[in-house]
Amino acid sequence: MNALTLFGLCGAALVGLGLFGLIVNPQPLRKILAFNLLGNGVFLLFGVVARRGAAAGLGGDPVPQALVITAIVVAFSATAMAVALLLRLFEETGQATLSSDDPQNADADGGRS
Amino acid sequence: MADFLLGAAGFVLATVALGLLRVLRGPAEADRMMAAQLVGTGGVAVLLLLAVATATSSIVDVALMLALLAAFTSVAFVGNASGSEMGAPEATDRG
Amino acid sequence: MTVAFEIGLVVLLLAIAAWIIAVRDTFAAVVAYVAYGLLLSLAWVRLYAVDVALTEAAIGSGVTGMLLLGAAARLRETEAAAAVETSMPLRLAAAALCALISAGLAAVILVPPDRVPTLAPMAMANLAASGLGNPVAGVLFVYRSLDTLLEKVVLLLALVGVWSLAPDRLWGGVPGLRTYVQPNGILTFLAQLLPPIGIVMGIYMFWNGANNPGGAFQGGTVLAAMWLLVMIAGLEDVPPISLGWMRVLLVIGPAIFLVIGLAGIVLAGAFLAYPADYAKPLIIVVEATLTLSIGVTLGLLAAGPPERMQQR
Amino acid sequence: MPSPTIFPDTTTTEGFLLVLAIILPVTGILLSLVLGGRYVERIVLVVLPTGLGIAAAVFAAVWRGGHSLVYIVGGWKPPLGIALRADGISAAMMATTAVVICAVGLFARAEFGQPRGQPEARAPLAFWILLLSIWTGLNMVVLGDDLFNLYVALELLTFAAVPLVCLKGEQETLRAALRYLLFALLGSVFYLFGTALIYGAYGTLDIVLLSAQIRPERVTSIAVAMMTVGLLAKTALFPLHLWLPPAHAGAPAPGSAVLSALVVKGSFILIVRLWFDAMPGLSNFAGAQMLGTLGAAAILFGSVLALRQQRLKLLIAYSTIAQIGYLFFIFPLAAGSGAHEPWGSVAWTGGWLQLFSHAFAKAAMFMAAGLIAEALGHDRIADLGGAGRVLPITMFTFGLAGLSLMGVPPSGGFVAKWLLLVATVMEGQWWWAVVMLVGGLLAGGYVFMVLGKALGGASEPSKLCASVSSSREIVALTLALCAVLLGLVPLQPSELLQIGRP
Amino acid sequence: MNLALDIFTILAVLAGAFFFLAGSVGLLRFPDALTRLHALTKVDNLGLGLITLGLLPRAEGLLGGLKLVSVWLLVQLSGAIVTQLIARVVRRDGSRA
Repeated sequence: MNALTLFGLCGAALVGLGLFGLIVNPQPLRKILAFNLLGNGVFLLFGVVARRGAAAGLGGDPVPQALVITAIVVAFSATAMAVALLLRLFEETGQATLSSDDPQNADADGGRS
Repeated sequence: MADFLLGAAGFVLATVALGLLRVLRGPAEADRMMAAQLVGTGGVAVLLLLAVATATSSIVDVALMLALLAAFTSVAFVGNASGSEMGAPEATDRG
Repeated sequence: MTVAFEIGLVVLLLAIAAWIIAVRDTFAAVVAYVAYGLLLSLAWVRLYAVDVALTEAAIGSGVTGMLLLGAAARLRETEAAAAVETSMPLRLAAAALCALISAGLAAVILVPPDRVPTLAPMAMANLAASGLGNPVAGVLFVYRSLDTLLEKVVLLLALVGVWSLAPDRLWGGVPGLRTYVQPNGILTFLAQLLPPIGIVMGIYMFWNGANNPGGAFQGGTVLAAMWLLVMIAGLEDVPPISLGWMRVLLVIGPAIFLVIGLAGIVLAGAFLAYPADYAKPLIIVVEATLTLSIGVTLGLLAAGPPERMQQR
Repeated sequence: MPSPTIFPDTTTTEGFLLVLAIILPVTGILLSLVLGGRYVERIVLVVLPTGLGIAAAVFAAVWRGGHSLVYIVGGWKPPLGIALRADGISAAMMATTAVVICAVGLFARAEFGQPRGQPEARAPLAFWILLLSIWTGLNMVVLGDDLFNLYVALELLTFAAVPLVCLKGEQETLRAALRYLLFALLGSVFYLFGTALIYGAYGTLDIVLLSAQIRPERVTSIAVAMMTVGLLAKTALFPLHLWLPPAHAGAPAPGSAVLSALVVKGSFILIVRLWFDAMPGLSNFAGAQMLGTLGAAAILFGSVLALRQQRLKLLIAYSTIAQIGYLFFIFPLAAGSGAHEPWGSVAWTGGWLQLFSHAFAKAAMFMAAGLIAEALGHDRIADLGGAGRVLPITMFTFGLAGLSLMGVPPSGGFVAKWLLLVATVMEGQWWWAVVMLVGGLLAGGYVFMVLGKALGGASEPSKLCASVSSSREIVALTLALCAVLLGLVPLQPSELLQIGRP
Repeated sequence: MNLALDIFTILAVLAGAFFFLAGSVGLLRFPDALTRLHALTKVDNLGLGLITLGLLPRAEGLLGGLKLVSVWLLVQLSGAIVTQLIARVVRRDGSRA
């Protein structure tokens, strides 16, 4: 087992964990956290692809590395927007849930996502 | 030598993992943050060791970045710590 | 020997990730996420992606950590109400689905392609034309500059989106960043000490980024963090979002990028192409202004929507 | 390798128009942010007609030339660089987008005008910037040829669409926006995931280059499956539609029009490009049938729920879910025809025609609903009585748009659905035809439910809360007429929609 | 000469690593928050300090060495201040969960 495969498996596991959290956890902030874990898993995948493409004296293919940098910035903006929305919702309603009436509904929504 | 430094990096990582148990156990939020601070310092140490072991000087930049931003996150924590009404009465700004 | 380090790192990362998902206390999960972000940048270093490690250290754990810590603190009181658990069958179904996806992914990863495709040689071969030494910067600012330009627009758009959440009467007001003012306190000292270092670091990042790992993103993030620190400590007022010069700073990076890109049509025969002799200086100008714009944008994104009007 | 005559890999003569189509709205965004609210309307007043002109020029160039327009950004050819490419579909979609956005711009001036002499207001500045961003995103989605570039374009769309949903700032819209954002982000991550796998396997993200190299491997199918699921979440295909009704119903009327008419189509177009362009010949029967089945479920489910709604905007939003379903019949009906190329089939033309006519009809319908809500002060379907007497033009608009949704002549929707029906017969997949007929009946049910309430019933004319300007009614009517005019398209595979394909 | 420097590096790094271990154990075992904080400062000062010291002979030139030292100084300074700040939170909140 080489180090590279290890990181690849780590990425795969993170994707699964993040997705699980996104589906199962009813609290929006936890969903945002899970989304970040999921995103990181995908980024690691890019990292593995980049490392596999090491050539021309470089430690990795620069193209996927650059893509990850762009994607990290986009993920941050997404997190910022989601957090702002959530805090505004909390201010407006005093709660931080996605469902207006019964929480069971929100679970079902997440379950199908 | 590189192997030794790499081993040392692994060892520091292991101690950090040990310290991380404090994030898990808490009990206070401050305890958890302390552990995060330890991870920051440990991460810096690991990076320095890796930089020298692999003779990649740019890794030192990552360590510098980590040190700078870890301090920043801790300040954000203190600013948001429970209540945070300590110090001056105008400590918080709830707009 | 070498793999032992990686095994440890991966196990640690996964353990923290699982804990983040499982733990009840949201604040604890966020603190763990900060630690996780720090460790993740180690993983990027081991993947020989120092540029990404810098970005992850700055954005992934730093600014994102601050944002999430703030949110967790404000939402603390909703914690008890939100403790509803998802039903067991649903959990099991979700777990099965996620395990399936992870397994499928893992199966793909375990079998690398016979001939690994890579653009590294092509990227290196053409790098000299741009005068840059860092291939990642080459991809971001030369080969795929359209992505980078549009991504700046995405950042600005996120900011407009965050601002638009303010109530009508507070438009043009001051973002609701939680400040923590302690006159002559120790935080004030830190907020005086750290920013000069940070600003040097930010400039170094973008300047050095032409030839070594680093660049506008990383530099801009450091600037944003330092600006936020100064504002949190109350050394500098949070500016109202209607402030003219701030709006200019927000768009100057993408605007200059666009103008130089358009000039490329006349001077180099294509949009976003650089004339051969001036490629490097032009890229430096683009990066410098982008660093500033990214710094201001990220700082304001983290500061949140306006929550009060400026006192006069 | 891809043949050079069909896929030119150098910038074509009119290629520069493609760059303009993207940077024009971007310039508008940057200027609006700097100059602020006072100038935003003037900026938009310049950008909208210019953009319409550019779209028209692209359309004309593709139509006349009969081949794709290409622009190599920065002079770096793929796989290292990024290319922009406008084929027949891109040109048609750009034109549709430009017309709808300009109409929405005219329509929204009354609602989002910046009060003179007052400090910058929130909603106007945000609305116009978001509208321009959606335009940028959509142009990028139809012109982009690189999977990661398209990811950025998708994010541009998402980040513009979500704030539009909660522009009113009410509790329910905030909740809808957050839910929409979470779904959209999940979709983006899945898409990115597939992108990583594809780059890892082929070393390029350029769709044209990929089409030449792609192999039927496990990596490819996992990657495409993940990307498709991600894009389905953004397109709101059943069962990933949950976010759509509250989001589209909660936005201000011009916003709803753009979201329902255009934004959901952006991710749909990507699915088509993925299945038909990036992996020609690989789209397997089971996958296509699966997408068709989900589409059929969406038609039935969306239409039935639309019938049960009490609020007009929600009804229209559920109808969007149903109409999106028709689009997915392209996959089983066009991909199944092994004898000839998919784009020569009637289903191909029918599917795209459905997309364009739904764009016009749905935008018109949401505008009409907005005017009704403004005039009556509510949008409860049960209390619409007499609305037909107060707002005759608007109700006429609603009816005309309804024709297209039902698939009744004369309308673009009729031609589209007819072509799809013909395709089911030709392909021997009659089961889709049954769903389409039932869907048409259900659509007739909900359209007439509204019309019946509005035109008849009330003994007393309903009270007017506010008068609406007839110019806005005419804008909505124009869009509805566009949907009708599409009905004049000949009943055969369109040549325009085949331009730029092998 | 080279051998001596190598031995110096090994010893210093080992000592630094030991302080990391001690600090982590302290963080885990010490009974209350303030003593735990004390353990943390030891890591910042001595653990990282000794490791940096050990690495100095292997740094790339003077500039590289300066960079290493400045990293340590930065951690040192910000660490000290952050510890102070956390200590105040602890003193005020007690062991609030």
